[in-house]
Amino acid sequence: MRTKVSEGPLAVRTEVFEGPFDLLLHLILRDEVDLYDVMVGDIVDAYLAELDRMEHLNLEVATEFLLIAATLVQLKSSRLLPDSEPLDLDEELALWSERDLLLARLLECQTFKAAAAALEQMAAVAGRSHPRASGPDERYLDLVPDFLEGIGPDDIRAAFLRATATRPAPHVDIAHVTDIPISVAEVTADLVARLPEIGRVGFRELTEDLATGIEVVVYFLAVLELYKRGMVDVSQASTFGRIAITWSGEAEEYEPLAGVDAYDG
Amino acid sequence: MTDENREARQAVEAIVMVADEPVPPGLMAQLIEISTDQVEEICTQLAEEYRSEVRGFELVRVAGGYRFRSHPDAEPYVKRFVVSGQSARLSSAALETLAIVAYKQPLSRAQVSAIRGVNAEGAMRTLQQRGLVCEVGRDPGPGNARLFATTSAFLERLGLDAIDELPPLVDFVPGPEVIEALETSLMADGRSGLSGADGRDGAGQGQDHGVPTPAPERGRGNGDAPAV
Amino acid sequence: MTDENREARQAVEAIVMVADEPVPPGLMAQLIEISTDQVEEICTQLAEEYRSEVRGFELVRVAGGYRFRSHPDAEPYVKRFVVSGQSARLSSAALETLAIVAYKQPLSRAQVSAIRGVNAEGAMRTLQQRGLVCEVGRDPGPGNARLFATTSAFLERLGLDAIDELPPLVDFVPGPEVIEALETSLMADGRSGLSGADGRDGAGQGQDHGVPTPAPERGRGNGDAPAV
Repeated sequence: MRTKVSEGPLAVRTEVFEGPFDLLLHLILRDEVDLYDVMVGDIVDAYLAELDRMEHLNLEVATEFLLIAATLVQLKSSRLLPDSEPLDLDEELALWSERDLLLARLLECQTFKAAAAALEQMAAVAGRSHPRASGPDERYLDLVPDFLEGIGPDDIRAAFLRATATRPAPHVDIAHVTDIPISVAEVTADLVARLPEIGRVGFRELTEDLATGIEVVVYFLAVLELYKRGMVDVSQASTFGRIAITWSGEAEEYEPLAGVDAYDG
Repeated sequence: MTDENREARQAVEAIVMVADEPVPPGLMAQLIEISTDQVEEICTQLAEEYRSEVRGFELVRVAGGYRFRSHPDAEPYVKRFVVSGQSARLSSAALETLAIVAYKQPLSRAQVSAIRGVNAEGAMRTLQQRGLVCEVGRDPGPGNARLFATTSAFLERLGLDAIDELPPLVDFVPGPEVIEALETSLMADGRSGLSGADGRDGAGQGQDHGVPTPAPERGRGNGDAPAV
Repeated sequence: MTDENREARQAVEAIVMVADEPVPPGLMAQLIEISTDQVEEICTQLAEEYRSEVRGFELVRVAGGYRFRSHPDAEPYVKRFVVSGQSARLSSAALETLAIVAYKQPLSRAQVSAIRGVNAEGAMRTLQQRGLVCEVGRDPGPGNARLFATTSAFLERLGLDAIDELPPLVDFVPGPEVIEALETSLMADGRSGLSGADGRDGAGQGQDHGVPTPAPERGRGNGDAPAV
């Protein structure tokens, strides 16, 4: 299905809904529910929870959502009304155009989601090549008309962030030639076997014997996978705080991951 | 090869080698005093030579000019070495915003927000900081909203020569099954048609393809809109 | 040529192409996992090939490493290009080095190199030649390393009264996402970022002078953070 945006192995994203369209699309497409089977109250709750996760109330998001919620309530209530009392034709037409507008916006939103995924893909391909950017060598430096031309304080700041943020440490890492010894699927299966006995464990304790960062990432992905399946609860009291993992599933329910290969780094 | 040809070729290679941005062929033509067509021809030849010699670099046309860059095949070795230009990945919010700007440019923040249904302030700021989007002017209409467009850094990041090389937006319009799912979900069961108005009885929701289909671009169409 | 040879050759060309400082053959040997002798041999061969093909660039050994530069025969054109102002004002390496000195001054060359992750000798020399950076004293600690700072010419060119008028770093720091923290820790030392945040609170980012700090964007949220 075209809407399934494939995500890279590291693209672990918690479902943070970027607004009402996102949430609706999620509810409709991923859960494949008929919105009429969903209590509007549930949607409101879900959305309020999202708003809660934002640092402050974003009025625009909130009002946009109210509008959509109102439309849904209207659509829904019109369905509940007995047929014998038909709506005024104007009202019904208005209802349709509301509905169409909503549908149109959802489609547009979905279209740009797909376009964004394509852009990301193109960037990933282009990212395999690195441009030469070294400029003229010393012999020509004296000819450069104005050395700081067009460079302002903000460019200095940007350069600093670039210099400090995006570079791997200077050590020579051979991860790119070494196979990662474990896969997400293996670790997930392993955790399903171990966690019911342990019950509750910190992520740090769980991974302290691992030799490389990449293995830790694999463990992290495995925990996320289990979280997604509702087999563990994960809590973290503060940003960068201890991540506590609590087993909450039934090991018998576990179906091994299919098609998840070792992280290919 | 004539001496003149050789000299022009050498000049092109030398200039692109000392440049830190794509060099427009028109500029090279001016500096070398040959025609732009000749520059283009030389660059095409050179690129082909490097390819056939299995060089570790390539000469590419990107963002309106020519530049050297490492060959993708050498990526495993270069990855650990690159000194700058390794770009952090963008969040999905930023990517979606970027896609909207790329396809609808120039446009205002409010227009971006309208499409995404959320305030685009933050994502736009991120994109500006990354140099992928910049302000290009003011809307002549009421409000004089600031208008934004993608930059040449954006083109480079995507490996494009020009913005019209982007795949057409219509390619990304959701397939019929998605549209159907959305329609079904939004349709009033049992009352779906405008019963009485056009005789549609609204039974078979989901199969009811006759519903008034929306025009997603309503009110802001510019031709490359998704057709439904 | 065997496949392995070809791959090593490509890797050498690619690395030197994207480098903005001469690349020591020992480093390349490590990255490509061949011997330093083999690297030297490949470089000698490549240099010879470029010569016989009358390329506009050459591969030269300079300052302990290999680098591409324009061929002397093409000098008139390169000069025109540089004078035209279309070429780099400052190479990205030099600009980043300048930024590090500006925000972390006073500091030693070794500290600059530690932050940049590559040798900063060349870039520092360029900046000194241009009068943007100068020596301001000696580190009182062991080694008595020479310390560098930006000059008043630098402030003037940027239109600043004092160095603390540079935009603060913290405001612009992208926020944390768990994955970003993970990846940062991967880059740093494999483990530290995961061990929880013990005390990492983002304090001391920015203007803390002297110490090579970790990537500044750790641990600061502003909501629209890029996911890595």
